[in-house]
Amino acid sequence: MPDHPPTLAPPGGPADQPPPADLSAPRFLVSLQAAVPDAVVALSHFVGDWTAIVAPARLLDVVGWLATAPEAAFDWCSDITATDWPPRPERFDVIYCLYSTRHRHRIRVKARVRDDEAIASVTGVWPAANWLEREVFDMFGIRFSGHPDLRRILMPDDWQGHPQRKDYPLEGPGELLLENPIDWLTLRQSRDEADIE
Amino acid sequence: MGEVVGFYVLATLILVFAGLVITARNTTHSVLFLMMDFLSVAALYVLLGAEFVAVIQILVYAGGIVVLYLFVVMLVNLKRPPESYRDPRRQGKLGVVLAAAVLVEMVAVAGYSRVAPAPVAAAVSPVVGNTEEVGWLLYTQYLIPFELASMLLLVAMVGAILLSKREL
Amino acid sequence: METPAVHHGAMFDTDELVINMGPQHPSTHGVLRVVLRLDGETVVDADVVIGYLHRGIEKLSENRSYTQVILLTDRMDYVAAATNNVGYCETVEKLMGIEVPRRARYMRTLVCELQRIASHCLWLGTHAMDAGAMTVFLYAFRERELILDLFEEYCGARLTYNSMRIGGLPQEIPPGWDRKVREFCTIMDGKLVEYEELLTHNRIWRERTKGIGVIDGAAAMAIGLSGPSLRGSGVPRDLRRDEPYAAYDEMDFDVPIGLAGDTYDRYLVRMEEFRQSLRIIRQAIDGMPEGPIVGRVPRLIKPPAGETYHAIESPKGELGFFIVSDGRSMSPYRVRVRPPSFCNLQALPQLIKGHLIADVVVLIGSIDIVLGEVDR
Amino acid sequence: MITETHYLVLSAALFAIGVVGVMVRRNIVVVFMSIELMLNAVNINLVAYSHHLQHTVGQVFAVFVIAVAAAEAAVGLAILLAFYRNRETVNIDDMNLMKW
Amino acid sequence: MVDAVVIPLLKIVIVLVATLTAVSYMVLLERKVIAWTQARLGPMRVGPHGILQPIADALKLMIKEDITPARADRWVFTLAPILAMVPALIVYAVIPFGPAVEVFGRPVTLYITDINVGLLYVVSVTSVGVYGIILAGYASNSKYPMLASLRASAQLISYEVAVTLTLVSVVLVAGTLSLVGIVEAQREAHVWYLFAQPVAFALIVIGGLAETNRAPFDMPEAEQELTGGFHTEYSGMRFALFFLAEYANMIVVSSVATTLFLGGYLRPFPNVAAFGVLDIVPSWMWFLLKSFAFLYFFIWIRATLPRYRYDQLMRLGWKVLIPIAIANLVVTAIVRVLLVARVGADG
Repeated sequence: MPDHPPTLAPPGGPADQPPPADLSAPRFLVSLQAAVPDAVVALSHFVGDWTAIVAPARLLDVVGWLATAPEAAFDWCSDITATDWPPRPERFDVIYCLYSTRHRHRIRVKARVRDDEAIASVTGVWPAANWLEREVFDMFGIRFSGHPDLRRILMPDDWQGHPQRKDYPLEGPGELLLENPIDWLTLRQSRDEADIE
Repeated sequence: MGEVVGFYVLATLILVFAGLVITARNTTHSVLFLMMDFLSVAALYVLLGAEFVAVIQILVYAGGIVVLYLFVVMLVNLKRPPESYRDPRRQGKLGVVLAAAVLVEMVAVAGYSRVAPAPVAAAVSPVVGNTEEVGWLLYTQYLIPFELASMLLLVAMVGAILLSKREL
Repeated sequence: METPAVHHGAMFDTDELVINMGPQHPSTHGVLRVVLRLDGETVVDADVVIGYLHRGIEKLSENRSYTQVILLTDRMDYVAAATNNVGYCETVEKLMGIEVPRRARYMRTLVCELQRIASHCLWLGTHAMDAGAMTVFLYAFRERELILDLFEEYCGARLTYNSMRIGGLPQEIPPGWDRKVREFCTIMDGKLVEYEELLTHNRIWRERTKGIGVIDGAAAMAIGLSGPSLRGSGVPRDLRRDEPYAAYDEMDFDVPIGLAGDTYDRYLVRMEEFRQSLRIIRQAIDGMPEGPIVGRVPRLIKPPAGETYHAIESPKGELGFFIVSDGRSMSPYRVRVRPPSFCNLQALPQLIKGHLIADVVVLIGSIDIVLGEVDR
Repeated sequence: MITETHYLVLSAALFAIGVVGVMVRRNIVVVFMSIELMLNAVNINLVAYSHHLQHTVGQVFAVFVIAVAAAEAAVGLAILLAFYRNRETVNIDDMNLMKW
Repeated sequence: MVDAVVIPLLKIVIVLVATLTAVSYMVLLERKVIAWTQARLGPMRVGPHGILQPIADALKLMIKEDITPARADRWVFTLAPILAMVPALIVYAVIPFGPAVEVFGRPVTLYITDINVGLLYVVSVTSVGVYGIILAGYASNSKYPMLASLRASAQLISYEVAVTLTLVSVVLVAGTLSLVGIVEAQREAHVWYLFAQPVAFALIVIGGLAETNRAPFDMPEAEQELTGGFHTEYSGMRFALFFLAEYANMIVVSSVATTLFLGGYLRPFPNVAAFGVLDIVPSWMWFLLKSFAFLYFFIWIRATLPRYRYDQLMRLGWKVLIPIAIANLVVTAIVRVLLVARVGADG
């Protein structure tokens, strides 16, 4: 990345700003902490969005409660995605964006997982999570245990690597590179020279 | 003259296509040859002045029955060669012998019947023309066989539908 | 026909046929591939294969400056590119806390609704074309052309507009443009009647769409449908009303919903959305306030560290952007797009099961996907 | 000059080909087709005599034969389909269930 | 010799050439009419207003590579387009384009032949046309063509029943199977059979659309569902044959419908002397005009309507058209018997 000087270490994790002291969490978050104790590691609030950071082992309990409890009623799974923070031991943030059509409120649930760790699939709670989790698997290589059909979705089935990881080479591994690295280097060099001209 | 040429050409076509029907390896090709054969037979009927039967031959045989065969051949979509298994007790050669015997016998009969029966007086029909006559006979003298044939077709239709249904 | 025959007890089924619809197929709206398992002509099972148009837009965004990403968003839902621009810019503005002036918000509303009509025109045309009504296709494209002309005058491009900037608009609205938009609305009113004459009460069209791909509200929510496809099942969810953005809180419009949740109701919902969009456009053009078009934007667009998710109602459904900033780089740390087409497409296997192969293309049309957005 | 004998010989030959097909081929579809050939041979006979005797009744019977052939094909092929569904074969030598 | 050989041969050549030209211009006509319906211009590049487009199309198709798929059944693959084309052409043998006229002092009939089973001939020959489609699907060894050809053959066979039953009621009214006879019967009856048999006409129009695989019944080649339909794997000249066969069939259907229902080559009000001025338009021109109107209707329908679904099409054929056709036939027969009885009583 040309924008920041090479001496700067990669960011070690998201800035999960804690909620300001004068702001109280919505009622359902308080109830959540009471109903599923010890699951919510931290709460975060930034530009109006609430995020609940949960322990990956308790994820299903949390989302199960969020989906069914009348005061939360998160009946619609907006999005599931992930972020890669390579220096951190729990490398990935898996993020669930939830929406309630009854109360028209949103929450983000975030779980931190290690590279070698699988996280429970939420397809049982929202079938919509099926493809979204497949995409996360495809792009980040995060495995979802209990997923009915965990295959690659956007990349070809025989693709090597997971493109959205931060350590994935920007130009892709390239077929040429795999076959003959020298050719690849010359090709790249000539391309760079053409750019300079 | 025209009749002679027509007959020999058509007879050759009929026999060649018939031979191909029973010898073709591919069943679909057999069906195709069968259709060609029926078309040639239809042409032969025209030669014999039986336009109505000729047209019916095309309509029913070529346009209906053979299409049905084609459908079945495509449906059964054979996974293994259909004739891979051969019953050890099968007497194939005997069949050819039998057919030859039939041929000889029938040709002999045909040869002896050179002394053809005298043309019987045609039934007095009030209509002229081949088609009209056939129609007249069908609806007067042969009304009951005609109705029986229609019953037969109805029964066959019901039976065919019943048999080809997946669950009875 | 290499499918192994399936045994059902003693009875023997005729062969099941696996056919591959796409990626080169006239009715898969791009490069969608659907693997259908057929019994006769009835779809027994379907697997949707996507990714043929994957360009890694999310990955590319991590190496562009915040402003450059706007162009990338054009390439997602390319039939409603401006809507993507709006969604992205609003997310960045939310992240940076930028206040957008009212004139720009009105313009954004206007642009979004024009895009909705353009997108629905394309949907209507292709949907009808899939059902064999080819004239509607060209009629709808004729009207879409008018919208493209409007956009060309506004931002110089006809397909990939790059029509928004973080904090507001790239340039002033050209003089006389509002009159042209009004003229367009008048034309469109008449053309909508024409479309409906060709389809809405057409017996064949009704037979082709009624009772096809029925999905009830609860199932539609569970599978993650959004936008008109969800509203067709009777769920009154419209982000323009539920979580107003741009200037929608100042607009007066109705959210049409269907009752049966079949293709015909989804069709009716979208047809009504044409009218509601025209209504919003008229309000926006009439009430267009004077004032600046760009808010107070710092010279360097470098949001504070943090992350946010912001969703808008694109013509296809909920278009969400999730942007993570590390607070020290000029480019986003992560941009995630929640593509409505992707999530709607997920419902396809569920919708087409048990229907005939002819319904498959109708249903693909009915959920209104754009492969550029599905694959990104 | 083509006499009715020519037609009779042609018909006999066609019939014989049909007989060979029935006796030799083991694919039941081909066997059915051979039967159709034989029926056609009969029809040629009927029409030839009708022509020779200048009496239309031969053609009437040809029409009946065609009707019967249609019925036979329909039912025969339906049985064949049902059989194929159960046994997955159209080989006549496999059709020996009623032998015991 | 001239009467027996030369004139028929000449007629055959003229009809064939005219048909093939008509077919290729039919394609242009369709493209133009649909374009105008859709606010387009249609082909404009080749010649003024695209008038030479068919020639360019023909050239293109002829010099295109003719591909046979690798595992196709070669012979059948080649035979299929021929089997589709030939029936469509030989039907023209019995279509009366006009009555007997004097050409260079020699009486010439404006039809190749008039056989007394003319209508049956038409029905039986067109019924053979289905082979082209089935075999194309089978021989391509490809799934979409296979599905399409099964659809097509089922559709053709189903609608053939309805159409044939409908034709019988026309024959009942006319009392003859000869196409010339049917036209002349309309002259004697002082009425086009369109008005004597309106139900039958409607059935023929619908059945004709289905028999020629035209929209809204164009399932066999519904490109949106089955890519190209049964001719997906065809290219070059063999594809052109299918293409021509479809349009030739359209012309056949409109010619037959014109002959049966629109008075064929008769001018309007053939027996009213007051309209004698209409005779300046030759009889064959009337025939062409009426056929053209019918073809225009076909194209118009195609530009307007969505496509039926396969099962809806079959339901329409079997549960609506065939019962109506039978009812129409029975009513026609009863009326006719009653009329004959009354005439008999009068006489």
